[in-house]
Amino acid sequence: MEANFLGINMVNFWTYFILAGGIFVFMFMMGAVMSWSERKQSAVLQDRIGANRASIPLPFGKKFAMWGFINNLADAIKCLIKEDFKPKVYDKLMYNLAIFFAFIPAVLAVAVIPFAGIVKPAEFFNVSYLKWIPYLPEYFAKNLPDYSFKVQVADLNVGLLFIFAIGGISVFGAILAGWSSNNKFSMMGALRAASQMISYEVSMGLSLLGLIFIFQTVNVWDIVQAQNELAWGWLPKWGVFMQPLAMFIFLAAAVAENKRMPFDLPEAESEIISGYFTEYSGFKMLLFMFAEFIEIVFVAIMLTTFFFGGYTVPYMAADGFYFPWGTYVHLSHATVVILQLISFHVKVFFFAWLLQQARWSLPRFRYDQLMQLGWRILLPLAIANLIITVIIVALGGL
Amino acid sequence: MDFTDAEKKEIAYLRTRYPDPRSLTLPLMWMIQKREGFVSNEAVDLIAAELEIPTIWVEEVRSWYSMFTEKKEGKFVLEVCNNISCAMLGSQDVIDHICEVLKIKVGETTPDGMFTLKTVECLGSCGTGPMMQVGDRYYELLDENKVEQILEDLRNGKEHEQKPQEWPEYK
Amino acid sequence: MKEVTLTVDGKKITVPAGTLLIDACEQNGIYIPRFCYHKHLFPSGNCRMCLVTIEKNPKPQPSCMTPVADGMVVHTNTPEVAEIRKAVLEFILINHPLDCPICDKAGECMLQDQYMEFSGDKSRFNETKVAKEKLYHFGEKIVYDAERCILCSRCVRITREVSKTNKLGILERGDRSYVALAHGDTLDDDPYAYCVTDNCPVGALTPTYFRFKERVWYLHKTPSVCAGCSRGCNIWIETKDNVIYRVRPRENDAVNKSWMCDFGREYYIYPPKNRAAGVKINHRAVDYGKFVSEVASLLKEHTKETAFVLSAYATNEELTLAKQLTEHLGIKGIFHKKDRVWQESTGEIREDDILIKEDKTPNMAGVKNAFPDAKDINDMVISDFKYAVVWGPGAPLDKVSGLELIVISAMVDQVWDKAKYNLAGRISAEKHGSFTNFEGITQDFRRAIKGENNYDELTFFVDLLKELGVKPIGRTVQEIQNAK
Amino acid sequence: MAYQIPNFPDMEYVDRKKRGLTIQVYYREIFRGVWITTKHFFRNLWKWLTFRKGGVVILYPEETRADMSPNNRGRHILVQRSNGQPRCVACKMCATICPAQCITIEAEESEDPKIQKRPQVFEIDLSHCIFCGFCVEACPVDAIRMLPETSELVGYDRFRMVYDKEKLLSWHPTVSDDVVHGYNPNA
Repeated sequence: MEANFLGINMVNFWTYFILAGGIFVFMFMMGAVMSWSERKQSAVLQDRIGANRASIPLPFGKKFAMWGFINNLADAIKCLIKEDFKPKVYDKLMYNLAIFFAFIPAVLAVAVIPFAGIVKPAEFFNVSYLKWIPYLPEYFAKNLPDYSFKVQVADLNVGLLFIFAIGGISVFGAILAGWSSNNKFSMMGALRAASQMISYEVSMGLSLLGLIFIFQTVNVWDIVQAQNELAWGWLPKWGVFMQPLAMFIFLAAAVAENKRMPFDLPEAESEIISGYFTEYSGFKMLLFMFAEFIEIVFVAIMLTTFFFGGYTVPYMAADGFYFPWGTYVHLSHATVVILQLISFHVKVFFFAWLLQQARWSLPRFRYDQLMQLGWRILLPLAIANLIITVIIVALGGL
Repeated sequence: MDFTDAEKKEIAYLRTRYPDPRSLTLPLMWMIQKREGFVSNEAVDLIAAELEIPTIWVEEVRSWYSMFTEKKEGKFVLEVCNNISCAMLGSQDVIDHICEVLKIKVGETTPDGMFTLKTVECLGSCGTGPMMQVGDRYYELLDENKVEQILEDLRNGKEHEQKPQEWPEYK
Repeated sequence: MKEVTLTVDGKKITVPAGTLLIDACEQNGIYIPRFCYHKHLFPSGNCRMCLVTIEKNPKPQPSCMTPVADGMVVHTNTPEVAEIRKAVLEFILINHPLDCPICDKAGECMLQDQYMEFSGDKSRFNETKVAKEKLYHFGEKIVYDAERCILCSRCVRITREVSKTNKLGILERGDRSYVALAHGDTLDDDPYAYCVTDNCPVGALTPTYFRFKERVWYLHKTPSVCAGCSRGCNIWIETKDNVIYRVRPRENDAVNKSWMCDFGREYYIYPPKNRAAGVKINHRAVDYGKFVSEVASLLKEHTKETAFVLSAYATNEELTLAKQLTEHLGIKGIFHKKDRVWQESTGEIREDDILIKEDKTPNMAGVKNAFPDAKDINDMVISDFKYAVVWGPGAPLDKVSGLELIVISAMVDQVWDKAKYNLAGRISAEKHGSFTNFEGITQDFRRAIKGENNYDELTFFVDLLKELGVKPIGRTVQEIQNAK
Repeated sequence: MAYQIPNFPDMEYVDRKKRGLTIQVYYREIFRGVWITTKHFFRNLWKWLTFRKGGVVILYPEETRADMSPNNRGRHILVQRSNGQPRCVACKMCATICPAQCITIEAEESEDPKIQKRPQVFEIDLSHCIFCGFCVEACPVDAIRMLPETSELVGYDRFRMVYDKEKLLSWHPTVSDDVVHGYNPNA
């Protein structure tokens, strides 16, 4: 393979092409998993059975139901083939555009999230348990012995701001959907969504400012790296330990941003049917729902990345564990990368599970309570947290 | 059907006796009953037309009195008392037996037109029940054999011998 | 008139001499139960339900046969009277079958009501009830059930006193009695036959048109005035789900007492087949608003050449607005017509001295009150006019045939077919309003059913006046009546 | 702390307890709530993982409720006379008492003058029916009864849930006592 083609580093191109594709597919898979766990997890915690009917018939009278996972497939097929109801009078462009505004930011923002540390392919395949892989070990050892890349699609210097900028777009999805549907309930839902998302974005931003002060950077890669350092020689500098209050504020604000229970006023079924996407049906509604599930995953990813050390494993450096009591355990490069990936995924899955758990446990806020919480509690707390952080950082602490 | 000349004369005389022509309903009906043996619907119409009153008024009178009959009855009308004294002395057995012998039901006439069986209320002969009336004559202290004998005698035109009253002896 | 004072249940009441005790009590708020007594019939005193105790009288007296006397002391709510009522009800119910579930009278049955109010006891009668004829047709109109009959003789008295046909009588005697017609007779030619079913206290007499159709507790009663003739009998129209199930007379001593004729009922019960529908110009359906504006502009332009033919089916309120309209436009040619005349072929009665009048329209008096100058349509000179507003059916075809017609009518007839402008109107059961009968009595009526695919003439005139830029006297019946 | 309003003796103001910060930030209650559901989640999950049933609900067509009472009454039937005609006399008592107004009856004249009235149309809209059993109680001739069948009352359309006279008469009793005698109003 030529290293350069029309001035483009083809190795980099293919690496990031595969990486971006992989993360894209990962997000979609997670969306599917979330829509399954929405059903199954809620069933299990409510002493029910949950989805178990949709199945693929197998020979000998067996059925392949996968504990209800096939339901997702059935849902998708159903939504694709069912009639696409539209309002009689509606803004066609905005109506269709709204779906993309709702759907794309959730997928796009993941671009700046590191999924694992630096990978050196030549070294990576040079472990005993990966010897079975054909061709690749020889290829990398021969052609690219020094090549390395970060498991991150885009290492932006303003990664954190990028996330906020992209996240800010998703409010347009709700607004456009509600407005273009020409429906009172949709409009109500859109207005609720807009005011709620903008209110909580303030607290969300302020809660992360503390981290920026502590780590002195808005580069996501650097923030994650900084969290692997140790404070006082034993405590990982995870966001949650540095900024415990900010973590809670961020959690609440992110869930509200996501319009999920207990902040799902924009789509409060008992009052306004389905909120801003009342008039969507078929596959369009499926995309709205899918965007919502992907956003859950994204909230979990953000929590992991900013407050729980991202992909890092405590006390683990690029060549093995350095425990505070002096023990050193050597690990090969491949093991480290795999451990980092596992660490990231376990954290994300845990937080996604936790968010689902909260969604099925908590009642909905009243709208005035929602606003009160956002503006009169979370915002002052975030500011107070920020001031204290600034003072401590200015005094040279941490 | 019409009134005969003699009857018309009689009616003219009766009109002078009653100020309200409606009062003539009964005498006219008797006239018909005596002549025909029954008061048919036709006769009712005739009387109503004669007296210029609604037909239903005449019909009401006909149905009220059991002496007037709508249909032609048998030569002998067996009126068996079915009131309480006779009933306790067994009038129902007598009626059942007559029905059996003549093969008719109460209120019906035999096919040969000889007998009509009717049940009536008390005829004032309670001490000698069960009893029945045929024409103007009372037949008392009936039992099944006696009834058969009476029917036989009536059919043959023979005067039935009524034995002297035999009162039960009381101590 | 001489008045007498008597005491009923400790209450002193004063009534004219000769009043019956039962009426005297009812006028003063004490209801005495009754079966055979009817206010507008001669008392017969055979049911014994109205027995009351009168002091210094050895036995209880039937209050329907007892005229009031000065100083009479009457008790109607003592335990003795209650006992009497219980006993009377028990006797009546000995042979009365308990088939209330299949009886059309159930729900408005006097026997049911009074049993629930005055007795409620369980029957002690263990023997077999007397079985009689259950289905006895008094002609095609009425069915008689002899088992249910309590022999109050109300029906007999109605045929003798009200319709004077003397058709019914009570045959046989004792427990075999039953009401019957003379042999070969029917009630079909009695024009007041349905009155016997209304006034039957039990379900013995039922009209065939209502038999088994609907239970009475589902029916909604609307006070109305019969439009069958100029008598203006007061009626109840009983409806369910916009269908007229039954029509019954409404008591009014001044007009119809408790009676009405059968033609009046059939006028409502069997809906006419030739009902008009829709709004049309040149036999094409058009928008109502367009119709109003076109008619308004036409009338405005051709005021002098327009004849205005009034309907004797119109309510007084509609006539008020019509008067406002013609006065505003200055229409001079105003005519009245007979919308419906007696037709011998239908077997209808032309006139009798009971209720039925020769004038078969309900509001000719109202037309003459509102338009005293209006001429009869037969005096119309056709050559004077080019246009004619014909309101209501029955206009003579030869009088209007050459003209361009605007027809507002509830019925389709030849004039309707000839017209250029058609607006379907409503019959009196479908609108509010008032009629003035031949005696000059004005009576209000209410809408009983909704008109379908037709338009209220009142609203039409209001819209027409608005279109012409005039403020109508009123927009509803209430407003017009208040404005008068 | 409640106090009366002077001019309105029936009314009183209630001062709600002030909610402290711990309640207002919601976190404590949120964790308590989530803790309860999480307990259930893991308990049930453990059951599923060990191949037991982790839910208290039933798998409907495969399992049916074991605690269904024998007194349970569901589907309606019309009792027949011995000639197969319905015993119903179309009195509309059931339609009158029905709180869901799901019974439609149209009466007609019977050939038998002793019966007089019989239903021409008898329909029960089971999609409206609330199975209260008032119709059975109201019936004066024991013409309508309910069978202990409930679970099979399903249909693909609303109009298929309307049971007409033929369907309601499809019950053929085997016990001769249930084939009832004609209604005798004189009895």
